[in-house]
Amino acid sequence: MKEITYADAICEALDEEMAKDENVILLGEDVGIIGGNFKTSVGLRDKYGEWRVKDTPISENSFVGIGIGCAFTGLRPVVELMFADFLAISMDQVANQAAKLRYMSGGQVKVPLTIRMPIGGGRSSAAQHSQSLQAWVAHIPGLKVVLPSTAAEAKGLLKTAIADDNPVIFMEHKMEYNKKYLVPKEEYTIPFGQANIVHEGEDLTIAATSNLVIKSKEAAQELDKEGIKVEVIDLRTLVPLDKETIINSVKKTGRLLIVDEGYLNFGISGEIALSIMNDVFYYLDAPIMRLGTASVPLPFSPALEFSVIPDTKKIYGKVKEIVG
Amino acid sequence: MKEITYADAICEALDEEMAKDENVILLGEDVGIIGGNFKTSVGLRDKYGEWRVKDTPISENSFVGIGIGCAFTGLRPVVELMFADFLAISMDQVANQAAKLRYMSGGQVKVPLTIRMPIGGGRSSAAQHSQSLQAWVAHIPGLKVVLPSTAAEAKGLLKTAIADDNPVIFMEHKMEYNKKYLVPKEEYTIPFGQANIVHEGEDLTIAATSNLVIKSKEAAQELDKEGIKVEVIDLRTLVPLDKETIINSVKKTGRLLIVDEGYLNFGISGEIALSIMNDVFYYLDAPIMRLGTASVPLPFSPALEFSVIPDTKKIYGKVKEIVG
Amino acid sequence: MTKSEMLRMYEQMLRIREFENQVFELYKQGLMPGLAHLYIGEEAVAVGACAALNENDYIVSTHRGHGHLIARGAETKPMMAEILGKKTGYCKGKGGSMHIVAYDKGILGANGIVGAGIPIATGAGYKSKLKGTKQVTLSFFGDAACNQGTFHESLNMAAVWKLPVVYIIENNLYGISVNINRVTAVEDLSVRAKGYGMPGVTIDGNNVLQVYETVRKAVTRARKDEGPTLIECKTYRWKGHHVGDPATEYRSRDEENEWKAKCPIKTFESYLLKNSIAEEDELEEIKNSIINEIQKAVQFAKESPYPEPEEAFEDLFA
Amino acid sequence: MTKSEMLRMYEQMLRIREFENQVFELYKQGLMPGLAHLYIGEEAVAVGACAALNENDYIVSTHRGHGHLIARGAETKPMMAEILGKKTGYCKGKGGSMHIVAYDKGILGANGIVGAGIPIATGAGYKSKLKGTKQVTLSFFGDAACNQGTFHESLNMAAVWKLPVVYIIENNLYGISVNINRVTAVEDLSVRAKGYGMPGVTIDGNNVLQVYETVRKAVTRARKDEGPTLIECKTYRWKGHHVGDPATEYRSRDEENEWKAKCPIKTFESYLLKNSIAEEDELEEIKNSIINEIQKAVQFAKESPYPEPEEAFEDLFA
Ligand SMILES: Cc1ncc(C[n+]2csc(CCOP(=O)(O)OP(=O)(O)O)c2C)c(N)n1
Ligand SMILES: Cc1ncc(C[n+]2csc(CCOP(=O)(O)OP(=O)(O)O)c2C)c(N)n1
Ligand SMILES: [Mg+2]
Ligand SMILES: [Mg+2]
Repeated sequence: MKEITYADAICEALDEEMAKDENVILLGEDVGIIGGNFKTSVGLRDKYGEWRVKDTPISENSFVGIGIGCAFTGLRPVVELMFADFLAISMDQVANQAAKLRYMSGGQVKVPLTIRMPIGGGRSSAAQHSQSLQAWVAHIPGLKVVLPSTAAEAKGLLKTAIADDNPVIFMEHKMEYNKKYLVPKEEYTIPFGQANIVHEGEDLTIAATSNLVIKSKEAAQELDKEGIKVEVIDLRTLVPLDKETIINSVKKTGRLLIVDEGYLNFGISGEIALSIMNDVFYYLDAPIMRLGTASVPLPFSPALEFSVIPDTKKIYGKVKEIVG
Repeated sequence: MKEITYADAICEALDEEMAKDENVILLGEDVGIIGGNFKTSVGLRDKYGEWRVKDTPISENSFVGIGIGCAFTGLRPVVELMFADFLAISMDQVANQAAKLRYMSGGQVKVPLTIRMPIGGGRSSAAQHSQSLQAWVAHIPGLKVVLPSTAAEAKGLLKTAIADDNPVIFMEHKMEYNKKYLVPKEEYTIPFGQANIVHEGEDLTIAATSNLVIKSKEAAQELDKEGIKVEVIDLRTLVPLDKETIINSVKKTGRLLIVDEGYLNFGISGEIALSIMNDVFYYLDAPIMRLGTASVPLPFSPALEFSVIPDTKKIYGKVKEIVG
Repeated sequence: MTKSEMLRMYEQMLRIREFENQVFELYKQGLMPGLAHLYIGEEAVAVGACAALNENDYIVSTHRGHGHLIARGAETKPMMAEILGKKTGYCKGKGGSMHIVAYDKGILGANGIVGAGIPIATGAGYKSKLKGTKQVTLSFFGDAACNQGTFHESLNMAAVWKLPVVYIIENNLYGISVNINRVTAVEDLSVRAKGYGMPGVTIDGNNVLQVYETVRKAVTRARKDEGPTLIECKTYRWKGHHVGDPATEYRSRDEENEWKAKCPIKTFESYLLKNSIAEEDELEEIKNSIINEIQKAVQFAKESPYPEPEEAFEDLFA
Repeated sequence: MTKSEMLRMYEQMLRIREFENQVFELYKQGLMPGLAHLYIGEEAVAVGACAALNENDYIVSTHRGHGHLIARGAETKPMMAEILGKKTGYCKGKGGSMHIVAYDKGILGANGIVGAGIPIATGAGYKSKLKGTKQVTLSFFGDAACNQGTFHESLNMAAVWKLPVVYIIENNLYGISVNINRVTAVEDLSVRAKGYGMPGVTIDGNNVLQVYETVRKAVTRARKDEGPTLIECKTYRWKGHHVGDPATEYRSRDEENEWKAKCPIKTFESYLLKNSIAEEDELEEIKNSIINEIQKAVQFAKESPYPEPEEAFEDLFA
């Protein structure tokens, strides 16, 4: 193992895939000369040239479309949106084009396109640069949706995304980029659709996404001390969703808390709960609960922002509420 | 009462509000000379002039933005998207601007903007002209979301939308436009946040949206004959959501089926279920179930399309499955 | 241009015309699900443009795509079957009129979202540039599509990166019911090319030879890595916006007749005869064979089976 | 232009400069949440442009908005408080640097989405046109924003409908790290105006009098219902893209120094002195009063309370 940042882990995944396959290219705003707004592609332009690492104009919808055109004709592009909020600008190419073109063509074409973007609050970036919009993309058939937790997860899952022959939405958490993590030294990948149990327990299951996995684990460790044994599942991919791991865990614990940083209302947690309901209904000792971002735009002031997004303390509190 | 089509009912609502308040204007593609792609604004351009009923270029994101600028500065615009699928193109102005501007300004401004659009499959319009994207907009704080069922509902709710000081997403079902319904002769409005019980019963509750309310009622009438008493709730508005009516009904029936034409996966049904779970958990005799469009792009061929969207028969079948 | 090349263009225009006529018939007979946007009157654009391509080049089409597809060599049987929603269609019935892809012909797809094909075409150009394959991509779109953001964004990128893409505006004066003059203040849309730093030209879209010559030059330029071109072809759609639109409210019969008098096929026919490139009976023979071919396509489509309902769940992921 | 009007412009430029200097200080002291995009070096654009407006006109700003807001008369205390996330800020701490609205001054908002303010400004113009209020809207945006679809779509609509909007490009050569020449093939972005059928002009954005004169003419034109104008102001941002960007990797110190030598404030100061419009001590006095004012704004902001957590749940719906 070696210790590197989450941003470096992403950069390594890109580097390894670009070295392996010259059809892998990276497009996006400021990905080239400065190596990305969050430093996730530092050095790649020097290494692979300006045509494989392209600084684009501010034209999100069209450069996602360019990614599709490239994917259609044999490349494996990785397109970076500087913030997940800009999905709103590129949603036509993401949801009406990338997601549907294979199906509409009756399976004639494939769209091996990865679209990376940072999600999450916590940096006082305010309402237009802090959203976690996984619910939008998870809803659209034809897109795979990945939310890595740690640096090691990000690296292994990104390599799988790039190798996938389908459009993959890859959502990185912006509060993680500068954090250091242990990452395997040798090459590895992490398959889609296999959730990961990061902390075992018998009293309650937490199914979490992105960096709330890490916070859930922190809460679980705290709760351990009080004798409350929480099982924490890193969902890793929303599409495909590993229902089996959640179901098995809930059958054991009888309680489920779903934790995700998207807006709570009409977010992903309701779906996750309902999609396993039939399997766990008669095992449940308590209603399924969830934590999400309060349904208001993300406020700028830290005095307000932290009150609306989930954190370790809120997870801890919610578990206590359910268990006891 | 009088008998008019759903399209006419919408046109009447627009006409009445435009007559009453000269700040109400209508913007959109082909809304003027031909009175709208689905004939929902016939005659309005002649009556109110080309500046209040404006045929726009194909520039969805920007003409929604123009609506916002108008709303900011004193008008009450109604913007029409020709298909809900074009939300994908205008999502930035809808979700990052209209929804957030009031909040981000600390309450200084208001955005009295109504955005109308047809949803739904059934016309072989294929994957890019058939989507029911209510899950996208319901997820974004700051937007109200309305899904009228019949013509009378559409008229009363649209008048409320136009009078509302907030951005309202108003989703009409394209299979209804040409259908005739009874509509009150006198002026009326229907408030937001009050669901409507359209069929009473004690055995199972159906909470439905848009024209699936009508289909659910048909199924309920069929089931009546077999002695299965279904209560059908027309949700009317997803935001605000009238949880109380659903909760009270489920407490009575012990069973809930949620029916909506959006893609099932990560759609609105999970949220509706979970948001009432705490209140109904100990009253439930069966897991909450739902029906939605199968999670594939809408296929063109009628041989395929009808197999993926919910209908009366599928609702009937699902109720039988739940009731046992 | 050789005689056989010219006759091929003539044949292709006729093939489109007859195909569209029969699509309209099928609609009127209630045999067609949904709607279709007919290309009648605009044949010279697709045919002249596609005649300038090599075999491994690409095209990207629009909602009004039948003409582009045929001009590029798509087969009429699976096209017609697709339009009727049959299993034997290019997309197994999943796409329909607006979404036909024929990947083996370099046809990257029609598209139901106005303007959405432009970035995709630009992406195909990016790939050719990066890989040095010398493939050129034609991006077709309408006058109304020129007011979508994607037009602007894509042309800007193509120009600054000198991508091998030729952008072809089919200015048929209308976007559904809206005359281009009501939504755009400039007379010639090709002036927009200046704003991106690429050449732009406006031509008679009903003159197949002029279209061919202009596109050929642009394609050569693109293939030599000199960058993209914007070509505006002035033309007219004879029918309503789609098969269900009578086009009565927003334009005059006089205007329609004026344009019908400039029929691209008739014009070319006269040219061929006047310049003794072909004899009447040669042309007659082509006509008959086309009528026959399209009849067979209709028959094939009608007789083909619908897909099974379960097929709706296939082809989502690779 | 009277002496007092000129001194007012001088004062406004200084106010912006000093405000931004203090914002940077607050950032360096770790007192500012998030980031801010400083307007230092570009003061002549906002000040010259806003000087051409009437009281009931509108402006729409960008992520780099402090300068526009101050030039339009926003108060520095609630601005600074907003930037520090305080309850006394223009937006009660909900907006922050990128989202300040001062509705009472006709400031319809800064905006964190590049290009998103352009249609909103165009909508304000639509309202003025419809209502015949003779209000003019200034829409500010950067060079990089000119490659967003909204630029294209909005300018097209403004031109064809002759809306009273003046579009002002602040071409400071960069969108974050990307030089405009790397993403656009044209030298002057104002040439794009031709593609919409509106006048376009490129001027020295560091010359406040030239900006004022050019915008004044465009505003007059707009007020007379003659339609919109596109004005490109060539300028430069002295600092990095935002307070945290050292701007070391993508441009040279030489380039920076070249532009610093063309300081809009220094240039105007020399002009005022050389033409005996003002004396040194008059200008000195203005400077001192500005330093004093901004100091008070900083103090006000620092001493103001944060909002209470519950306030996060207010102001969603009207
Ligand atoms: C983004 C989008 N907006 C609107 C529509 C509805 N629509 C389909 S075709 C069309 C007009 C297109 O006009 P033009 O681009 O000139 O092509 P033409 O139909 O004239 O060939 C419109 C508005 C659409 N399909 N996509
Ligand atoms: C739609 C969108 N894309 C990207 C960004 C990230 N971003 C913020 S400012 C900026 C550069 C803007 O450049 P320009 O328009 O020239 O304005 P300047 O910063 O130079 O004043 C970018 C890419 C954004 N905020 N919005
Ligand atoms: Mg047209
Ligand atoms: Mg700039």
